[in-house]
Amino acid sequence: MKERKPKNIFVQGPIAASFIADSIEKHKSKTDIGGHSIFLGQVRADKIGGREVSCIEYTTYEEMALEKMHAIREDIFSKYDLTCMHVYHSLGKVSAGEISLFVFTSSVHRKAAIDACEETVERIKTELPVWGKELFSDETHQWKVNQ
Amino acid sequence: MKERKPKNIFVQGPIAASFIADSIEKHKSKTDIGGHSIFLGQVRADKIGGREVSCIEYTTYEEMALEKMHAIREDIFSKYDLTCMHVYHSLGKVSAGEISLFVFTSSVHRKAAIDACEETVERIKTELPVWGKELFSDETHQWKVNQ
Amino acid sequence: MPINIIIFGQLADIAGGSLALENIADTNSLVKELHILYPALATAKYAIAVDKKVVNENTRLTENSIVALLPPFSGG
Amino acid sequence: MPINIIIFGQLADIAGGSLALENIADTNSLVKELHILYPALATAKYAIAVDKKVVNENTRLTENSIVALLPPFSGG
Repeated sequence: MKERKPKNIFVQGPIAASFIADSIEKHKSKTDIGGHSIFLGQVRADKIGGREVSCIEYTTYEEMALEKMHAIREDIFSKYDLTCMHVYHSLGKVSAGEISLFVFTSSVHRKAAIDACEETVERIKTELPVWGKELFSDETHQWKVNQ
Repeated sequence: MKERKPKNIFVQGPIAASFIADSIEKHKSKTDIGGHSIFLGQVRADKIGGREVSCIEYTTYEEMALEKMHAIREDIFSKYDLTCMHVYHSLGKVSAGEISLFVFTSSVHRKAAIDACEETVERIKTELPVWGKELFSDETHQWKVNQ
Repeated sequence: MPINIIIFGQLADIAGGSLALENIADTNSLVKELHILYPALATAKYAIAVDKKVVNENTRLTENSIVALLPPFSGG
Repeated sequence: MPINIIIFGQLADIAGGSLALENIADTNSLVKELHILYPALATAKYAIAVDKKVVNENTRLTENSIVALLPPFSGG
């Protein structure tokens, strides 16, 4: 069941709730799974000096990001007893309130899925060459800084 | 934004992927949220001595369970800086491959949502008076034991 | 006045979903009585809730007490 | 032969999305040259990737090297 071949993680624009539902639904036939852990990153309308973030525009160094994501996936699969893992990240503009990151891990017993999901999110945030440009409603911008 | 009034968590039968999508969608307007953490419990078709679990039938001591869930919710909100938390648990029959538990936490920064979700799941498993009866395809049964 | 007891999960397979017992002063007497009536309960693992709280020490019962027998939880 | 450099995020605001520089033997020389051409880069925080791997030590460059300037990542 383990999917370890490199695959694209990038989607243009926001990740729809219906897309997430479809991903969940596809696991119905995998009746060895007992727990799914999902992380969703949502764009915040942060207020900075009177301006409000209206959307984030994401860019990436795609070739490097996909190689890095493949390496992260290999590490996570070797560390945790996972049934499967799916990762999707937005490119282009994602408005405040919309989803830009979707990490989805599944395992027989819950602990592996939960720990793997959290670790994957942390690694994506620190290791994937992706940049968010926060666009304000007054058409100015600043570059996002990850915590 | 914090919802602390007691509420029902029980739904009859499996939790549909479309229900999960609707829950996610409803958070679009909460533009102070930066991260959502979701746990889904899925019924496994465990094989035990040649028999296979075809579904789990859940029962509860509802009044006690809702009081306990309310107490858990209060504890979690006082411990983590959450924007919101939603919990749904199935009652009645849920077939293998279907979802019986849906825990959904949201926060401004991801860590609170992730930690709160995991702790809530652990507490639900150990503290909520809910029982799962594993029904096999040959019409025999055994009572589920949580790890 | 009888004490009403509600019974859940696998324990209901042994003793039915509810019971009313007379002359039960506290939870220790309740357990003693139950194990006489249903010997299979003596080997079962369970907790007792009084008024929706699990009790770990001997607890006085009155006609208004809500008593429940709870096998190990297995939700999720 | 020129070394081609691709530039991402806020660094592209300073130096454009790509550059070709002649006579660059290694990443140390590259940094020196970049900071002369674009003084704002000298105060910017960034990493250098050669062939899609971040390099932390001085690294020899050839005409086939894929060089990229990467500001701090902020995905998710």
